[in-house]
Amino acid sequence: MAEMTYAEAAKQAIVEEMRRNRRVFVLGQDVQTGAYAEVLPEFGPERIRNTPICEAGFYGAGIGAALTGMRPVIEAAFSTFCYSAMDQIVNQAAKSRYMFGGQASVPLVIRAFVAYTVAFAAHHSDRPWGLFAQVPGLKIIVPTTPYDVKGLLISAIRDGNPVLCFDDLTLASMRGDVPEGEYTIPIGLADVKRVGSDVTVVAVGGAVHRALHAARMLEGDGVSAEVVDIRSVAPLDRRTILTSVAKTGRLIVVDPAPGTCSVASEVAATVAEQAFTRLKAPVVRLTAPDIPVPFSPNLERLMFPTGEDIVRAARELIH
Amino acid sequence: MAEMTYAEAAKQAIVEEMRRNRRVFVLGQDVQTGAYAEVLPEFGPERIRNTPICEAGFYGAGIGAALTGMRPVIEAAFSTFCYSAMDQIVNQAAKSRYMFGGQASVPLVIRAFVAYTVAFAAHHSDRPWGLFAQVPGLKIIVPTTPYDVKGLLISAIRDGNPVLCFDDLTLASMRGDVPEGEYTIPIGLADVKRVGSDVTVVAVGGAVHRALHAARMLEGDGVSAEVVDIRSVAPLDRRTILTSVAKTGRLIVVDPAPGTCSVASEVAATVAEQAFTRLKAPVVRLTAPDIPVPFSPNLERLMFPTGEDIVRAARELIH
Amino acid sequence: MRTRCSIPEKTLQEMMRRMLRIRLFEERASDIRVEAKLPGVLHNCIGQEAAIVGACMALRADDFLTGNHRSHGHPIGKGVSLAPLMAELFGKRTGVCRGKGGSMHLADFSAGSLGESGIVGSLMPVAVGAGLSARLRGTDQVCLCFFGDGAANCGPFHESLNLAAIWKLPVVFLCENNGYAIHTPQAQTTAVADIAQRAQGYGMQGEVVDGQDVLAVHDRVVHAVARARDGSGPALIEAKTYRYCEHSEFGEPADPPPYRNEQEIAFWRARDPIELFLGRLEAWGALTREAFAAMKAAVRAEVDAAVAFARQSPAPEPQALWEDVFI
Amino acid sequence: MRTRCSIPEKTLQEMMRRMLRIRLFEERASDIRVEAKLPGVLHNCIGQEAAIVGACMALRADDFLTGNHRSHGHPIGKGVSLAPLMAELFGKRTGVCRGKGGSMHLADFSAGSLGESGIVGSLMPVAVGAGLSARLRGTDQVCLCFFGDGAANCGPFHESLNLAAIWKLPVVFLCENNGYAIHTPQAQTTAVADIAQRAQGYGMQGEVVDGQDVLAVHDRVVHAVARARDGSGPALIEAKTYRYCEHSEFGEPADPPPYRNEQEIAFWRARDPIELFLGRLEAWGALTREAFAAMKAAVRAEVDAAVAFARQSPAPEPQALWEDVFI
Ligand SMILES: Cc1ncc(C[n+]2csc(CCOP(=O)(O)OP(=O)(O)O)c2C)c(N)n1
Ligand SMILES: Cc1ncc(C[n+]2csc(CCOP(=O)(O)OP(=O)(O)O)c2C)c(N)n1
Ligand SMILES: [Mg+2]
Ligand SMILES: [Mg+2]
Repeated sequence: MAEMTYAEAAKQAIVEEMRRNRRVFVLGQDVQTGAYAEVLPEFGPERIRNTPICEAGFYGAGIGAALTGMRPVIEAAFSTFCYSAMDQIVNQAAKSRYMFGGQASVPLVIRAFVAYTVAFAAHHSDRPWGLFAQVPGLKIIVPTTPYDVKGLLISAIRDGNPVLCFDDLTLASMRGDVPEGEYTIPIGLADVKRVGSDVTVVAVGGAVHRALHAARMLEGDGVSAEVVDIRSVAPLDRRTILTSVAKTGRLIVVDPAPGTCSVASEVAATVAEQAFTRLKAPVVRLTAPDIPVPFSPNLERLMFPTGEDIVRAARELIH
Repeated sequence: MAEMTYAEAAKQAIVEEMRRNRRVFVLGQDVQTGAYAEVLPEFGPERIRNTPICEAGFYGAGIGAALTGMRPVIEAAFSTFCYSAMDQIVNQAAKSRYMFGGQASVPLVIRAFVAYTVAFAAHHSDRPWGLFAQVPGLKIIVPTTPYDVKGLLISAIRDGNPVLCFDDLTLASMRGDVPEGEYTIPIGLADVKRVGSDVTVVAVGGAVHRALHAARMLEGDGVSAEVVDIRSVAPLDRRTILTSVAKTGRLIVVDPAPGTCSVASEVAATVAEQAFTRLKAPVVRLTAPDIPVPFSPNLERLMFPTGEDIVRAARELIH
Repeated sequence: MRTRCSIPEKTLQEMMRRMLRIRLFEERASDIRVEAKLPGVLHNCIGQEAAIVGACMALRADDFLTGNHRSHGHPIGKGVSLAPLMAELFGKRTGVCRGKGGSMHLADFSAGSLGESGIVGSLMPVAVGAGLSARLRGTDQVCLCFFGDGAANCGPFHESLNLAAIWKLPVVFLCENNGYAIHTPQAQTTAVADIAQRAQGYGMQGEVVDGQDVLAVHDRVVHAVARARDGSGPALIEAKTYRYCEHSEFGEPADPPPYRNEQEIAFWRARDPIELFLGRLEAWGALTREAFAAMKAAVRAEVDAAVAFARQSPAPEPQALWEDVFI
Repeated sequence: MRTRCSIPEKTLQEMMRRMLRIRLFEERASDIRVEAKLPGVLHNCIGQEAAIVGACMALRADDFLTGNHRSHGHPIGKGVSLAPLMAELFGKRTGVCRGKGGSMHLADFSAGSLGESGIVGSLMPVAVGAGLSARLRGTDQVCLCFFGDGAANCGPFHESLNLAAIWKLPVVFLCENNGYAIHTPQAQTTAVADIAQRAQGYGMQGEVVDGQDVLAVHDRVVHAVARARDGSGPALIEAKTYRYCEHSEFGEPADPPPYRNEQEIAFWRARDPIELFLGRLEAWGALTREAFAAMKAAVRAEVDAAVAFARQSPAPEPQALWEDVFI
């Protein structure tokens, strides 16, 4: 075990996989001077590959490499840059295996920052995990701790399918214990980050930590909150969520993305469909409003659900 | 009143608006030889403007024109081509007004075909209304009758905001009565296409007609189904949906898009949140599975919810 | 009389055979489309066979190629068998993509055919990736990237050529310039007369070649492939050609808009790539009219067999819907 | 002594004043960023003022311009007032975008400044649309489209230049080539030495100009704007320039990676656009050192006032969060 930040753990996963498998390589803008500068001498510029600014081009190059035996890791930087390669992600990465009847697959990882609460304004602040969840053929992970990101990224790199990994930047400098060497966390499993019995709080990304904070506050009121970290948006682990709600009878879903057609909507709908008879109260979604992210911190901080919002919602649910 | 097809009614809306307002013009591939061939002599090639194959380029040109006083109608052809302009749609069209503090707006209409059940396979068969609903700043309409498409498209062209109009091609040759001349249907209102009292069927796009078909079949069983046509995905008319469910106590949502984070999920979540106490039974979503669309009709026809599926679900709900 | 070019007679005959395989495969598909209820849409490349075969036959078996929407010819040009392609057009379980892809998504990975795409331009970056992969895996494979004149105006064209150039990748970009994107003539959408001119913007070799002359195409692509293989980087070759058919076939046959005229079609039909080549081979004594007729009959038999295979093949089982989303 | 060029002295002085306004505005923003807790990130263009001002001053008041992420200078170059820009950097209600946009999204539609963009290349098609709009509305407005060397490799560059060329739109594409995209030198990402070479691929005028020489830039852009205005179509002008600062400023100042060296920076600083121009104006007697000092003091006072205005301005009210999503 070593203590390190989320960002360090993520990099460790990739660097270790590069050492284990020569087919793994990194593509992205300024990767040679950025996060991978210190391993550039080890892997060289062929495998730590700087790209021009041409998202469709270099994502597509990643897809072509993946279709022919390589395992690229695309460093997308901000999630909003992914839209410039949307056709490649949706039409090529996600669909190729199916369209070609399983002849080939696209073992590709795309890592994208999800930045918010840092006044980067509308062009750098999207949280599009829900948007991409409408695209069959993609796996989507949103790790929330240093431990999780390393284990999930190793799984992602070894996965035979395209995996989008959203790195919630509110967690980048969060520290935690991370095992040395290799371990994997299966994609498709949610994680009960805190056990409780009165209310289930399902959360994604940075909101998991708001939920844990809320759970600690609720403890003082004698309310026992279970916190489920979605962790994998696609495939979504409905079973863990339903099991939790079956126990608590109450659901709050917390998602910093815009509410309409969000991951929060999906969780709420799943529970309303499959655990309806267990519900003691209406489900509650706490999300960002359906508006672009404003620059001014005075406005931006009103957008995202807080620990206090969760506490308030839990108190209301319980009576 | 004149009887005409959905496709004719849509074109009539645009052509009439072009006559009324010189700022309205059409941009798209092969528009001069395609749908607008017969009005080309009237409007000329400047306003019926053929474009190269460069979606980011010509959508962006539409946005720039809209920001400076024009009202472009972009003929996107298949919805899957929109991804090539995703950055323009999400980062420029949807966000500009907000980012620039209301200094300017983007009165732009994008019309995209939603084709399925015609063996066009994965690259031409997406139904991405739910995907775009994750993008604040866009309005999204999905008309379902000749009457609706004309009234909604006129509203869309006069709207100050970017509007995505998805034309469900399963309806293109459907006929219906359409008033001559000008009328508008407000964007943001759902439409109760059939009044009923036992179960609410909320549907989008072509599924509305599956729902109406199911409602007629259910009538034979003595089950009275209310059919709500979502019609406007964004803004979503939650009030009409909630009012209906408050009356019937039962909800089936039908959406031909993949289920996860779909419009169906949003409707189900809204009801589970805001009409929970009125619900007599679990909500039911009938959607396509989370898979790309296969070519073979033998497979493709298994994907989309049918009238029979709706009847079965309604019977189970009511038993 | 000996062949007037350095290419062995066998190879010349194989070129002819592949051109015939493309043409007869498509003619048949087109003929039976309505009657056999072929699902979906067809985009035929009849008229463009020389550009395709001339280029494909410059490849080694382990080389890659990518296509576009008009791509029945590309895998056939690479030499794959017809039956699984035809079965794919029928949407059958025995199709090369198990009936999941159809006409716009033929692919035969066993032959290095990495697929077609219904999205114009979208496989150009993928071709760059195949070239990159060859380099990173330490092979000397080359990727041949087919695209149309219409694709030359889209962003991925630019990004792909630049990437291949700066990384000196083994990619040969082959533009089948048939003069039109659907009904829109090239001049209306493209700011240069020759797509090949754009190569300069990437410090790349660019050249125009007569796309009806299979040997001319072959010669230039052989040269470009050799350079690509030895590490000298990519090239852009523009083959001027023509499609005889309409852009696509779907539903009931309908009259096309008057976007091109009879003279133009007649002009190009007079330069039919198969006839031109046959004339040459005859003159060289490399293929007699009789041998040609026999070859054609054999190909026709192969196409018949492919159609029979396709017809007899079972439709995919319902559970196939769920297969191959994820590995 | 008379001015050695045909431009009136007043205009020359205004050029200098605008260059100073850009530089002092950014120096101040940079200086106070940490202390005044400016939110978000700054991308300064100090060193590039000649390219910006030389180009902007070729425009008429009703012409349009589009910028990119490094765009404080663009609206200032167009002549807008500083206080609403500075208030925007502070995220205040009085900001030009009411605090919603910030440094990467300055825009002043009243001056034809259609905005900046945090997405590289994404305003290039929008600039094409502004040119198209001028044509369709029957005005003779021109749109000046700023972009960086890094943007020249992205798809929207290609699509925009082709569209503007085929439609002969009044758009002038102005590449501020500062040699780098973040830390990556142009040669590593771009298959040609001069971005301007790519103009040929669009049948367009392309030229390289010394971006440190405000008059050289001005001269070429005046020419291009005049041609664009009279219907002769677009142009691509590449101004070779340099940014003194790091790519961006965010959070605590940190050492940059060693991607460029002191000699290079010194070389370019020796060609400081303001110093070069001052030397010329002095020689021509168009601006004395004293008048320059007075001008600088006046601009500094304007910047002071802008900062004071920004500091005193109120933050946006919470309900502003909900405003201006839809009209
Ligand atoms: C991104 C995208 N935009 C538009 C289309 C619709 N479309 C299909 S084929 C085609 C024309 C392609 O022309 P070209 O590249 O010259 O190929 P050709 O059909 O002539 O072989 C168009 C516009 C598409 N498939 N993808
Ligand atoms: C589509 C996209 N990809 C990547 C980025 C990240 N990024 C921001 S600025 C920049 C470099 C831009 O270089 P250039 O165009 O030369 O402008 P400069 O910063 O040198 O002024 C990059 C890669 C982005 N903003 N948008
Ligand atoms: Mg063509
Ligand atoms: Mg630069």
